[in-house]
Amino acid sequence: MIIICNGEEQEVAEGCTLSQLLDLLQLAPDTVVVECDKKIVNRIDYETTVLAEGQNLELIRFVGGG
Amino acid sequence: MIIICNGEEQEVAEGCTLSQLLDLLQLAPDTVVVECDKKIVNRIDYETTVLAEGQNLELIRFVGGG
Amino acid sequence: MIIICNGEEQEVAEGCTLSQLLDLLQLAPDTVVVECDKKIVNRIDYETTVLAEGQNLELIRFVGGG
Amino acid sequence: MIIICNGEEQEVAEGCTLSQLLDLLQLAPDTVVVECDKKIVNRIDYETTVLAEGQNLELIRFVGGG
Amino acid sequence: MLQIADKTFRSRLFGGTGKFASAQVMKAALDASGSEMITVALRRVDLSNPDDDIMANLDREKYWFLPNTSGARDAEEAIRLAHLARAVGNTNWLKLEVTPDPRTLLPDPIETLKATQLLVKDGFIVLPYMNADPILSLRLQDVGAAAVMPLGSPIGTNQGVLTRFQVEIIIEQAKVPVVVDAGLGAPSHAAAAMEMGADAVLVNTAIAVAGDPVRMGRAFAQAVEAGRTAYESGLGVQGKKAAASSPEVGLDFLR
Amino acid sequence: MLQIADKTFRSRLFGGTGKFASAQVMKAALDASGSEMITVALRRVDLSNPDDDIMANLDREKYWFLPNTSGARDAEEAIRLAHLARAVGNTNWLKLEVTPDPRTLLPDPIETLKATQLLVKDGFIVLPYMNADPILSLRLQDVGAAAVMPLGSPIGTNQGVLTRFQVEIIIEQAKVPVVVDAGLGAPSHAAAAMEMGADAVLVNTAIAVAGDPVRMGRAFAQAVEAGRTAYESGLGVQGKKAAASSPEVGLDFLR
Amino acid sequence: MLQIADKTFRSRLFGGTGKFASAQVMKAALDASGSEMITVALRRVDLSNPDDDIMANLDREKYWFLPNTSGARDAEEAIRLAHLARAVGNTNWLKLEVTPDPRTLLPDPIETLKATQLLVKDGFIVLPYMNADPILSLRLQDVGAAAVMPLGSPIGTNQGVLTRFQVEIIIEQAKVPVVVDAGLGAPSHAAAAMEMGADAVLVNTAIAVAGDPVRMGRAFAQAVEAGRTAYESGLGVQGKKAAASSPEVGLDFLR
Amino acid sequence: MLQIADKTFRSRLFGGTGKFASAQVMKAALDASGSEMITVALRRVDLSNPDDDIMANLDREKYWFLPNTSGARDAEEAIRLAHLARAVGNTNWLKLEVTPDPRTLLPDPIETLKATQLLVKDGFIVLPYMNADPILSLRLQDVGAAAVMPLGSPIGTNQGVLTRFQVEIIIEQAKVPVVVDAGLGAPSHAAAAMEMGADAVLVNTAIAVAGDPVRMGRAFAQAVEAGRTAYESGLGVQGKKAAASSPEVGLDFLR
Repeated sequence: MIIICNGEEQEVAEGCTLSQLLDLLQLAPDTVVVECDKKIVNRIDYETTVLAEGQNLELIRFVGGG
Repeated sequence: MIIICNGEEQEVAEGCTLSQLLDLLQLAPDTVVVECDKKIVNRIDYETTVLAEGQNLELIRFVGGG
Repeated sequence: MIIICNGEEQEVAEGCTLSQLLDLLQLAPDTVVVECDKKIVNRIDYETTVLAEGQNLELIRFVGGG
Repeated sequence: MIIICNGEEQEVAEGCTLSQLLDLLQLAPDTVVVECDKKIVNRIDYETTVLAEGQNLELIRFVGGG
Repeated sequence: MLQIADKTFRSRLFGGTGKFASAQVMKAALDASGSEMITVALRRVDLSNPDDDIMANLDREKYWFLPNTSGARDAEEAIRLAHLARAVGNTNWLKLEVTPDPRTLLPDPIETLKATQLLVKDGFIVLPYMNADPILSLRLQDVGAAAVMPLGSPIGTNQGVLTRFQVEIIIEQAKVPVVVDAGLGAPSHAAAAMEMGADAVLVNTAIAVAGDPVRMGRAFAQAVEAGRTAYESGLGVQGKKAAASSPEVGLDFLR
Repeated sequence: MLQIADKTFRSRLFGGTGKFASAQVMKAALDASGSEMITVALRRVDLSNPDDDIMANLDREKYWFLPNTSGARDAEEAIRLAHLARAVGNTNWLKLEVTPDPRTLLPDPIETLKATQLLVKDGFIVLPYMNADPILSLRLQDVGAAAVMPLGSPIGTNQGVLTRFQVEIIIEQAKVPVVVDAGLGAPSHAAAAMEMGADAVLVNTAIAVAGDPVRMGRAFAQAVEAGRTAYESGLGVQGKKAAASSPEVGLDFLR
Repeated sequence: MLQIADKTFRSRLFGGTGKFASAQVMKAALDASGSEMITVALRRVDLSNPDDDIMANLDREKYWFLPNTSGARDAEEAIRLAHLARAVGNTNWLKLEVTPDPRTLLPDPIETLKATQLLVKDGFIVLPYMNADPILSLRLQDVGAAAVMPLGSPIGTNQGVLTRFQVEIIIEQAKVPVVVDAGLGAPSHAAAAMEMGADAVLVNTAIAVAGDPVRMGRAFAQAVEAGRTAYESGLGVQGKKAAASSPEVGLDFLR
Repeated sequence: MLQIADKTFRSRLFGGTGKFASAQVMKAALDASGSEMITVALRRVDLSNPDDDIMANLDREKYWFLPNTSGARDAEEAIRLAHLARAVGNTNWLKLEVTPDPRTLLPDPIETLKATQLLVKDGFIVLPYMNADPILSLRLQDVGAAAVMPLGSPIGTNQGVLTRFQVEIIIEQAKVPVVVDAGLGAPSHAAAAMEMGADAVLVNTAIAVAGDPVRMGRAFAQAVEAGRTAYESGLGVQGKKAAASSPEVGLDFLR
């Protein structure tokens, strides 16, 4: 199925969880924060959060800034 | 009777009107604005405004300023 | 014969005077000063100053400056 | 006899040498320079320099400065 | 010509009326300054001195009055003064001043924006005195300020335009006239503000406390004209490298 | 009125004649500037263009010519130019410029003093262009300079009076007129110099290269008058502490 | 030692992490700067480059992270970024930046005060970036800002403390630490801010874009210490009159 | 390393020894400053106080003495002092000061050049104190000055480098070391001079009269190192336009 990830379409398997997505994207969970349809998801819920068709995810992290 | 005029007690006759007070104080009506108990009195009402015991009047005018 | 005028060779007739040179160059005498071999020539002597082969003349005038 | 030392009269014995004067004034020879009548005296000559009546001595040294 | 709201002004020097030694000196100095708009403050009538009335001394045909809200420490006090000003002066023009701290007399950005918004809705022509804050300036013009009045330096300090870089940005972005106010202590300060592109300047202390206020009023008038003319005429660029003003050619004979 | 040597001048703005786009523009700009003394340089006649003559364009009844020695790199070259100037211009007035380094066009203190001394002995009225050096200024006046001309910033840079503290000392100590020269790029710079107490300023580049030299000439004229008037009228002191321009009493009703 | 909220810092130089050529250079420069508090921004993960992670490069035992809300144009956007920062960084510290205008990157006083108030209530330790506005500074500290961060000049301009008189007032009145931020382009600028009595400075661009960022980081560290030490040691007063540093007596023999 | 004549110095801060409250404070402050070259003056011995001897307090292995000619009003007096200095100090190094006017203590360009020329011929290593005059600087180096010492502002005024544009030109053109002397009143001033590319600075009053001269000595040492390091590391350019220090991409989610 298709979800929107940082503004781009992303193909993921049915029943894919958030932690599986992060694995897929090779992202260490503790270095990012995830907004799912504008709501921040707690890290402890990554395992149990099952993604749904058309959901809008934002994966945010710290970058260099002043 | 006694009214408060610019913070000081002022003796005026019973039934004294606002315009009579201004005469008494030698103030040209069109150079001042009068607040009576915090409400601005329109100039046209000076004649008909009868002062009452203990009323708090503020007589304000333009002064030099930057 | 040849003289040097402001750094450039100038052909003039034998016996040519300074005032004749200025006429030739279309220069009003009272707007220039003439150095002949590094010496300033007085205006009153322009008529009587006869140029000689190879003389080095500088014709100087005022220009815009700050 | 009397000499002038830094502008003030100083009583010294006949035949007094410069090094004796410095001893008298409790000055270490290597910390001062001596001008005798406007001429600088070399340190090696302090022993042999005999002072004369009315000589004008300047004893100069380093002080704090910017 | 300078236009603010629906009025036009030939003079780009606004005058203050405070701190003058006498009404006579004030009148003569304002006259010499050529000011067409002058600020006045609101205070209690001095009942022991009922004839002390500035309006008796100034021809309102000649001078457009701009009442200020000096002394107001928040929006509420400023709005109260605004209504008193409108009642006594029959004018809806207002120099909005909200200065909570008497130590610095610097304006409060929050209360100034709030009061501007409410007074504009209430039909006032509002010229807010403000810190030289470019973003605040954009917001004030968005809520309907008729002009913005950024400060050059604190009131009465005569230090000139210490806020140069901010004022330059304010002018560059402004859609309403920019009037540099406060701290202009010498004609050169006023000229510098005008050369930056300010639409006008307001001067009070520097004229009022001068040794000769009348001549000083005239000096500021000339400086403001000079600065404006220079701005319109196109100033030369500043550089670090020297450039001769006399020709570099025609000198061979010297060497 | 400004007096230099035996001449008096109503205008305290001296004009330069270099860098103008045309003789017409120059004439109009000098006219607008009200200058009574103008500088000119000496160069070889352009034989291919014999009619190009500045004296034909300027009325010497109206403008007092101050020939300069621009281009001179040492006292000897300057003295040679001085004599040429006297011969062509029938004047013994001279703006002495000795600038050995074409990169900076800054004056040489040693050669300038030397040339001043010799030229004064030779009957010239010498106005030396100098670095803003207070001690040199004292020495130049001691050897007979008719005025001193300290620089504000390098020629043609339009940076204004970067030498403020030195010029203030020069003015305080001077027994001859002080004319601030070079680098004045805007009317506010000229006004600031006059407010410091300078007796006059010399402006060339800023007027000549302006978008509209004629209006800029007028702007400088006004600014110089403004600055001088302010100086004579007594400027208020600068402070750091704010001081209200509106009364602090009569506000009890607000609180 | 500097204390902000409940944390103390030995170093009074805060470092930025933007604009470095590489993570290696950044690490070395921050190390040389001795900074204990560093700012970071929040952005979308670059999915094409998942390993590009600043947290992998910086030891959080060594550096206290101060996430900023750069990019936020109003209070709402800033608050959203604040919550993201708290979630990703497990910290409630925040450098609040609300800059509606990308042309100037100057802060919005209204939205900054609003966001500070709400975020403080929500348990954040808020250090707001602000225009050098003394009244706004008082209001921010009143609503619970842990420190105030007035700007010296616009972000990235390297112009130093152009807001001197305002920052001096802010420092004089502040009950919370004052951190001068933005525009400090040279160690001398940072030293000057500290000599004025600032509690700390934040430097990013000047170190990151230096020819040698590592040595520049060290230079700023020294300058900040120098400026602080000077402030604590009591600077001599400035005057206009010269005063000899060598004795004036003992020279009679020369005359 | 800094090289002057045949000597090299690790420290680019030269110390003055005047105005200290006591010899003990002076020693400790010089120690903290890390200075390797220090100036001393020449005066009559105080016969009522024969033990008051600065040389007894300072280790000449540790500090290179630079005797000055303070008090000299012309070349002749300076040369006399130079010979006395050589005799008492067994050194041919000299800080040449010729200051005819006790009101300003500013140097005389003419006498300074004359004395430099004669003393160099006589075998002295001459470091002349000079006004910030770029042409004079070229001439002094031409006659053999080992370094040039332009002033930042008048002696003892703590006003910093008011002569910035001149000092920048002097540094750009110098073939000998440039030591900024006089008026440096704060570490930020010294850092600024070093950032401009000065080879060293001389500080006396600002350290000697500080509330805590020892800590102030240390502060100047750090500031001088910071400024030099910054100069060598390549400072970022100053601009007027803001430039973000955080990335401008990756924010789409906010809008």
